[in-house]
Amino acid sequence: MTGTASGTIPAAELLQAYRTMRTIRDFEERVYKEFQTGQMPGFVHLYAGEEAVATGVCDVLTPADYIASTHRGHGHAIAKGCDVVAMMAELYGKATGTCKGKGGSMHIADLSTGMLGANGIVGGGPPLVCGVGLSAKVRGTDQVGVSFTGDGGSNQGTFLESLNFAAAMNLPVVFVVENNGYAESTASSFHQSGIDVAKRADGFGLPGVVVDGQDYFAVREAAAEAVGRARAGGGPSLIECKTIRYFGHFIGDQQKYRAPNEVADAREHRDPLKNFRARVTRAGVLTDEQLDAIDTEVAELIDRAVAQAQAAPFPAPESALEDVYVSY
Amino acid sequence: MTGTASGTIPAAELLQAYRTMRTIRDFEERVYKEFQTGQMPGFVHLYAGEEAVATGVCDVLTPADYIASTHRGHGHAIAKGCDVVAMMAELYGKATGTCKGKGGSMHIADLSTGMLGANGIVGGGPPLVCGVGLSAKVRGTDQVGVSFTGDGGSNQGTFLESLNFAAAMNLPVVFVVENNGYAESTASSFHQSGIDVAKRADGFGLPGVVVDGQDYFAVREAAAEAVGRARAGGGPSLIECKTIRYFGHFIGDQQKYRAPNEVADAREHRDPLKNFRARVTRAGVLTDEQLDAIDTEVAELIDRAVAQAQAAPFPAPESALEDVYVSY
Amino acid sequence: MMTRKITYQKAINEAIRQEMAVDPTVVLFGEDVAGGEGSATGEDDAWGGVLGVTKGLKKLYPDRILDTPLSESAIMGTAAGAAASGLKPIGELMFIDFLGVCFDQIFNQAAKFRYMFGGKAETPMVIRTMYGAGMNAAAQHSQALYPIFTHIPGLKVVLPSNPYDAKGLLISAIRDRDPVIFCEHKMLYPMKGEVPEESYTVPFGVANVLQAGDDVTVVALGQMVGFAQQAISMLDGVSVELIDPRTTSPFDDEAVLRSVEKTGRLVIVDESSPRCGMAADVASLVATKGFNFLKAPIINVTPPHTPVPFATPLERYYLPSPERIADAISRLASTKENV
Amino acid sequence: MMTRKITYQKAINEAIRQEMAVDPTVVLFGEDVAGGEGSATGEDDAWGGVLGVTKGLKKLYPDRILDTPLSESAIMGTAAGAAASGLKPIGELMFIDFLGVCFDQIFNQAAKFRYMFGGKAETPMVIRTMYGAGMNAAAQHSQALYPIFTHIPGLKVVLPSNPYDAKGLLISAIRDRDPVIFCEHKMLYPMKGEVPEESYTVPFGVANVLQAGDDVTVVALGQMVGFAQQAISMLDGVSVELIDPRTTSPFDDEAVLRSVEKTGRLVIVDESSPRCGMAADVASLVATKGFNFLKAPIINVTPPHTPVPFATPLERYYLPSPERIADAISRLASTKENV
Ligand SMILES: Cc1ncc(C[n+]2csc(CCOP(=O)(O)OP(=O)(O)O)c2C)c(N)n1
Ligand SMILES: Cc1ncc(C[n+]2csc(CCOP(=O)(O)OP(=O)(O)O)c2C)c(N)n1
Ligand SMILES: [Mg+2]
Ligand SMILES: [Mg+2]
Repeated sequence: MTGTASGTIPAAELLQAYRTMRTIRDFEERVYKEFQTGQMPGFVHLYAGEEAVATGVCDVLTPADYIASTHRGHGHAIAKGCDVVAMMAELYGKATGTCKGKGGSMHIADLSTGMLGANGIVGGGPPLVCGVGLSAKVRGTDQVGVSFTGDGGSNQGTFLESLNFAAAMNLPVVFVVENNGYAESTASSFHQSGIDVAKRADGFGLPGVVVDGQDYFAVREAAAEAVGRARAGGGPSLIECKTIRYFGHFIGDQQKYRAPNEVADAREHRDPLKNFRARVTRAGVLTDEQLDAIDTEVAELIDRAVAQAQAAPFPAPESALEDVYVSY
Repeated sequence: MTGTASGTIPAAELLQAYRTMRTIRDFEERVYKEFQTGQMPGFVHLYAGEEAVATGVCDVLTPADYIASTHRGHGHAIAKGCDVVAMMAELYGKATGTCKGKGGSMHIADLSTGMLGANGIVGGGPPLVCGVGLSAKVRGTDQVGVSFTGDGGSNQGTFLESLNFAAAMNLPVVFVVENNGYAESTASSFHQSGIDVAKRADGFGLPGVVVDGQDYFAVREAAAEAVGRARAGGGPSLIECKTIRYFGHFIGDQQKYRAPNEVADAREHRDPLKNFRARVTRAGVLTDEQLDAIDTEVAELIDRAVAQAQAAPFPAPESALEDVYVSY
Repeated sequence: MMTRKITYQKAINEAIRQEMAVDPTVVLFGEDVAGGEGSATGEDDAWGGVLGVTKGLKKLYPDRILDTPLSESAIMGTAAGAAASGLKPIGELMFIDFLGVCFDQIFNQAAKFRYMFGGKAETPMVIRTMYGAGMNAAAQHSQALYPIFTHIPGLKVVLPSNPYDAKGLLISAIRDRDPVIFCEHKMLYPMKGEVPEESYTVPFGVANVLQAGDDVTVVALGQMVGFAQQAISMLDGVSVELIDPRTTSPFDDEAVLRSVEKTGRLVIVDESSPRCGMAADVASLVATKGFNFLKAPIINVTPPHTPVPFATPLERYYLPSPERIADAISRLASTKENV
Repeated sequence: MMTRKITYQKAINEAIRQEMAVDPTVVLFGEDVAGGEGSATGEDDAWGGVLGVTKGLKKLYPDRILDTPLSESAIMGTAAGAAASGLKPIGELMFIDFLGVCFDQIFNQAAKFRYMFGGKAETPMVIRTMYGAGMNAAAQHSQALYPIFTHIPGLKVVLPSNPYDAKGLLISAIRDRDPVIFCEHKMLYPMKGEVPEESYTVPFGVANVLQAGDDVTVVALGQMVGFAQQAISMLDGVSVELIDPRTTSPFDDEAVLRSVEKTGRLVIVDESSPRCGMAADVASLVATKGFNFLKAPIINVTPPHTPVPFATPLERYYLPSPERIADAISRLASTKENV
């Protein structure tokens, strides 16, 4: 295996990483397709193209660690270990869904896997992982909290003040910025004057780095360092991952603000799965056959998820009244 | 006159600057004293010690420019030209007060002088001056908006996102940070990891500088540059002024979090009025007699303000119902 | 001769366009209100707002229709500061659900300037915002939070229920000299109705009596006006007076009291949460000032005290349905005179 | 044998101290809750909160009483995130008026986790916050914004009116498994009352009937409970039943309805703004579910629809006074039976 820390990653972990990225990709491509049938309601934001970020980060976390996600949360949920079948059912609003049909795409959460929730509020997650960090500190565990935020979200006051807060309180937290160049239709060249988000870290006294978000190995290496520092009591870090989304902001977006070839070019030259496959096969760590086998398994999984989701019952209407409080 | 831009400031302006600083100082010292009598209600935050900041900044503004102030707003109000007699009456809650007794210390405002208000909400002002900047831009004037924020306030999301917002929108705005080392009882060595607030500017693409907030000339020079840039369409800037407050956070604060000699030392060695006097007399631009005359005039003014405030009537109780809407 | 029919969405767009044409101090800004800002290769005005409501305005007024960074406190503060310094800004809060990241600038700043400053400030700003359920947008994108704004002295709150009102109320809002929260129900955007081409205003604080009746007064707001109309059409032999207050602050107390004086019976249909919500507010008005008119208990038809759920059957159950409204009206109509 | 009298402020301090002693997952944080953090030369625990309520706790629990930067969204989010991951945090929102810079973390995050996540989350957090008028703290430091929290499904809202309740309700709040907004009236801090030394709880949703009576029911909250007591002491020959709901969410509907069934007359005294406020909420409850008990119009005694003014005569005029409450009660008591 050439260069970087990838050489030190066991083959089994690499296979798992590929499986995660492939699962995210297929999940999203399929959701895109199924959405067109009109059976899948609500606003849906797809993560395709950004797989290496969620996967590279979550692969250095333990199940006891927590992540706080965004409106574009499917990839994070899958990478953190949420059940894909239940997730698909949730998107269909079914009783078997991750949230029993109460949450939908923007609220998929599973505390048992450390997934603190997708979030309909941009900038909602960073303050929450400060709480995870404080909790770990006070309880004396070595758990870490990771928040994901987009380039757009990194302009939200809640994100910015959390950077300072975590630094001042020396919390075991990592702020991952997924800079895909757009907040909805607005380009980051405008909305943050084209300046690296990582640079903001300096002003608060936490380390900030920029990595290629299309490169699983680069992301994982940066995440390993940041998470390791957090676990060791070294406080928070920021990692900015330059990435690209393959679909519109949400399903239905006409994307007129993008150059016609922008996504096609990226799919060709900056695809995280292609990059990964090339790297691991060229290095002789994994074979195309192994990876193809995963492709087949994942395709079956997604088929099954869709079939089960479609077959599942809707929640009983009166269940709308449940789950507001533990007791009231 | 030695060094800096001070040499280029006409003597009349220097006299006026001294008058402003002296007025702020005497106003605050007197409020402190009068408050003890129990006639002056509410929470009062005194600006004494920080006079050079408000004065240095406001001296490069025109009456058409706007400032947004803080909970510690008396100094800004005086420097921007609010009537001291009416301000004193406001602190007493009298009908003749700047706000007819409705606002009190934390809400002194006078739009006719460009004073957009003291503010009980820390971080309340920075978003507001973005509006002033947009207004000037759209109406095609060369007005500038200046917000004042403390070190504590510079950790508030509203402040931080305004930096980015103003930069992205290229607004004629100046963010002045008054770093007096404390947010209430909490030291900036902790709450912002002891890092210069000016450093935060880099991450948003606006120029940020640190100046000695006890030095009128340094503040004025930095403000002139920033305001000039804003007027010329060059966008926002940040100026961090290192300063010190002479009193507690509010009147009544026991200040146990401070070293016993901290304020005494500053009064001795870092006093903005003393510094100013030494500078201008040594340079032969103004004489002690001239400055003493101002001292006397200001003392009389403050006496008069207190006497008039005490003699003034309270607002009629039912006037509580007025001034909610223009029409309803 | 009023024949042109356009959608609620177009009516809003037209109101903004017409006011921008006559008043150069009107400026609109928010996230993606035009869209495409900063994109080197794509189209400008690529979105016109997340649901296309402001589409086309950027081309007409490129310097007064402005995309912003994703920073709601800065957007709302910009509206407040601009209003206090010479503009008539329209700031967009994309979804009303986002008020939690910027509420201070609205309720402690804009709303209180005039009062705190002793009557010396004017803050003529409009906040356009989208609210309401029915689109499976789930708990953080479906709320009807206008009671929170209505609660705040210093704010005016507007809830158009049809295209005609949307245009006329928005023009009133833009011309108004106080801060106005203009709440657009996202399910109403496609609703068509007659809307005059010329500019006109609908005043605040004047309820719309959609139909007169003698047995039961129904007060309904926003999307619930149409639901109430459906409910009424299901009923036989009940004479219903249907009132749409159009603005919750100011509120047309008189119209409701006058109607209850006639009918003695009141159903309030509202989409906001029940506790300290708008239905409670209207019920309280009548229980304190119109009690002697009442012949039977007031009935509030509202969602339950739960967040808005995602799945269709849950969201349907959550929202007051025409059936549930009809049931309330007919139950009330059949009550004997009380005491 | 309950003789020890301590202040409301001390009762709160004691509740926190006792819960921290028995539960190592209880942690309290906020701006200056200890004070002096980062100061090289001064005292630690220099403040104990802006009015000294948490004074002394830092020395006992130095790792669990934490000063924070001035960042309310981060503080509230930290409470929510910590509660979801194993702590029982108490986050301080110094003044309730500051909710506008952090409300999202409370109402869209903490309050909705359980529901949005399909019942799989618990968020056992407390937000301690100071509210209310009477201290000339003016428009941005005197509000009684609990109706906004009461409006939100998923939150519980507590308003102790005396030292005994303050301690017992706060212990309940800390042990509760849902997010609780604990609202402390700043004018009540010096109030003294009998408070057992040992730990005890006062349950949520159970009103306190301070005195039984037959003619008029008075529902009063927070500071208004004492004002109502003063009002009652001014009256002759009126038998008043005084009810303090203690929590607005959950609310003890039954206690109020039972009382109105007996008296037929209701005065509600509340310090929050009138529109969509707490008085309206209670009036609506009775107008919808207790209408047949009522013999006369409900009277709401609240501040006017204005911000809180600064000057003493204005603030006095703004707040419901004992005189105004007494007047409402006696007016209501003298009404003839209706119809
Ligand atoms: C507080 C808030 N403001 C606005 C929105 C609407 N919105 C949803 S996603 C989005 C853009 C987010 O951009 P970015 O953070 O870059 O994430 P991306 O969608 O690119 O993954 C906006 C404006 C929201 N959900 N929450
Ligand atoms: C949003 C908000 N949070 C907290 C407070 C309470 N408070 C008032 S002043 C202050 C400290 C401000 O410190 P800094 O910004 O440094 O200004 P200074 O008082 O030193 O001038 C705090 C916490 C407030 N008024 N508003
Ligand atoms: Mg993005
Ligand atoms: Mg300070």
